Amino acid sequence: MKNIMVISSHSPFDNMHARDALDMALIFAAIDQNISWLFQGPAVLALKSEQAPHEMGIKNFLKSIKMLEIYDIDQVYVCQSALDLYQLTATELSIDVQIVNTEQQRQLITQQDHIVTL
Amino acid sequence: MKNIMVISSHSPFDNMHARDALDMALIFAAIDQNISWLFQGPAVLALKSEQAPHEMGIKNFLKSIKMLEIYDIDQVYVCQSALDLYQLTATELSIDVQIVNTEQQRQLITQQDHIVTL
Amino acid sequence: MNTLHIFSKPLSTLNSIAVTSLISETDGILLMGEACFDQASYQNLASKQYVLSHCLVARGITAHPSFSSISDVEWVNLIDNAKKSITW
Amino acid sequence: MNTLHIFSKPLSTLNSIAVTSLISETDGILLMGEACFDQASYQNLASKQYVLSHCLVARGITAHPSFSSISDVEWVNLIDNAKKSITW
Amino acid sequence: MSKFVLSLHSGVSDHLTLHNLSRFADAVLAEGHQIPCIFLYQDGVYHASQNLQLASDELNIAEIWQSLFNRGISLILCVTAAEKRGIDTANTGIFKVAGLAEFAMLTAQSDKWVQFK
Amino acid sequence: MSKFVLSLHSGVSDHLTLHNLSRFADAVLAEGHQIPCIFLYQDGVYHASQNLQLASDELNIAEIWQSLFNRGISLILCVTAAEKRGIDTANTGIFKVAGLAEFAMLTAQSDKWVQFK
Repeated sequence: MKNIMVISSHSPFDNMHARDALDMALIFAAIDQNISWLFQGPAVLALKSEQAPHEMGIKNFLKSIKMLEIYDIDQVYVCQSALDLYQLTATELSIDVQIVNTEQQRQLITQQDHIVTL
Repeated sequence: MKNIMVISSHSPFDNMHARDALDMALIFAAIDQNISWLFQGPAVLALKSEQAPHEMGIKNFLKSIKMLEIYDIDQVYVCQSALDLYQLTATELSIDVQIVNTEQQRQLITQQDHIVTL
Repeated sequence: MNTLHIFSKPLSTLNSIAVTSLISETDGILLMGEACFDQASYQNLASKQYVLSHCLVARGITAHPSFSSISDVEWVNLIDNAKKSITW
Repeated sequence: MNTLHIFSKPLSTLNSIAVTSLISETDGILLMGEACFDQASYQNLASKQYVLSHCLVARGITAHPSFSSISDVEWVNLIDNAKKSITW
Repeated sequence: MSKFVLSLHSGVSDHLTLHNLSRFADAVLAEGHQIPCIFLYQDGVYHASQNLQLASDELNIAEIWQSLFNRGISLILCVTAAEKRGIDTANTGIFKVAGLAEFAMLTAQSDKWVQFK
Repeated sequence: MSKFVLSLHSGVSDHLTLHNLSRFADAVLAEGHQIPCIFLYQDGVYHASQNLQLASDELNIAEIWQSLFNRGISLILCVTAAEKRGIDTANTGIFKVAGLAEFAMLTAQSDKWVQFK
């Protein structure tokens, strides 16, 4: 089993970056790898609750993010300074996450075998 | 006749942005519009002389930039702070250009009828 | 209005210093798409500032005090009444 | 080396604050492609800094004093000897 | 009445930008203006591919273009950009393969040029 | 000997990235390592289009892929990404249409994963 981390850094509806990251996290979980997902920069906005992507013609993949735990993805990390920049607090997020500072993010990176940025 | 400006802001070999901008400038010159071309940010690096893009498998479109004057494109503007950032001086550029500060760039923009960023 | 500057990405994902230096005080800016999430970063760039209402609703957010929320028809009128627009 | 951070664009075109905060002192960085033009901006990010020789030659530039210029084979060895790489 | 040319620069996986373009075009026509053409340039040419396969809960891209076409808007794509990106230029459906010159001439005669990307 | 999987994320108009990938793959093989697969994901799937038309002074994209294929490297593309981008998945030449799971399993068994974009 490998430690694999997906790093998301694009805003949620910018092309299909967030959906590609979701698919990648799900597939590594499905084949029993130790997967974690780090939300950085504007990617943290994908976790904001009460969005209606279908209003802009976009499939509501945010629903799947809410079910990450069911798919055995429980290591979800969110960059503290990104939350600050976009004026979001933990209570406004759609799921329970671990909020991490940059030092904690560097430690998480150190532990990984593979890292993919999407 | 319209005043049309192409603004380039991608580095020279980043995808085909610089080539697309070149094609756009050439076509508006060919149909007798008052065309100007502003190089901003890393786009200024397309004007650096002595490059060998074929070494990275890329068609040498920089040769066409050297011939802009023949195609009646003589309003070529280059952002001063971008040259500074990439430590380039006028003598290192492949063609004669007008180096402009941000105030001059804002004035140029004001004069245009159409502006395209590529 | 001479120039309407149109943004559709968060400011931090652009070469922000270069772009913002090209906005004149009398220009306007319009946020659409993903830029709407980042009104705070864009708030002091121009005297007239707009955000597309449709794009706010889809993201469950509201207009920042320094932005006017406009409809799609007002979007068309805004561009029609400006000399030109720049899509960054 | 634990992590090799690979860059292929000028730093100003990335969300540079976010990315550079994730580089540990003992990590390495490798510049390739268009990032080679911008060695000055990348110069103080890590203790071990590399730039692809092939990419320099094609652009008619030389290695900045704080970067080691490496061949394609050394590139492979660099990645092979790091625990992993991150392509930003 | 003004003439608006629109150009689309991003690919077929960028649903958000197409949705914005489509709403803008609707509002332009609703206000009584004209759209001489919508031009596919750079990655925008991918919209002329005839092989899109999207699930029913995705943005209905084909329907959006058909609706714009039905209202008499000329949909043109840049042949050079298309050839470099592997689009089958013999099979582009309602999109007309054109040169950059055709677009440039329409643009020179238009009041506004709005890019979508 | 190490196993390197490579993934390509940028499209067919990004000649620079393909050239870098190709030189890296050459050097990996020259050093005696293995490449279980090169995976096309995101806009990388456009490389499987069979309709590229490039002038003779452009990067010879088809030749690069053929050369990698001839050395026994498995070239696979993500079917979901391809369908959403209008690739004709029935006609992908030397590229094999695959699911994300196939790539993930190869990656979990590899020492290194290097992204190109």
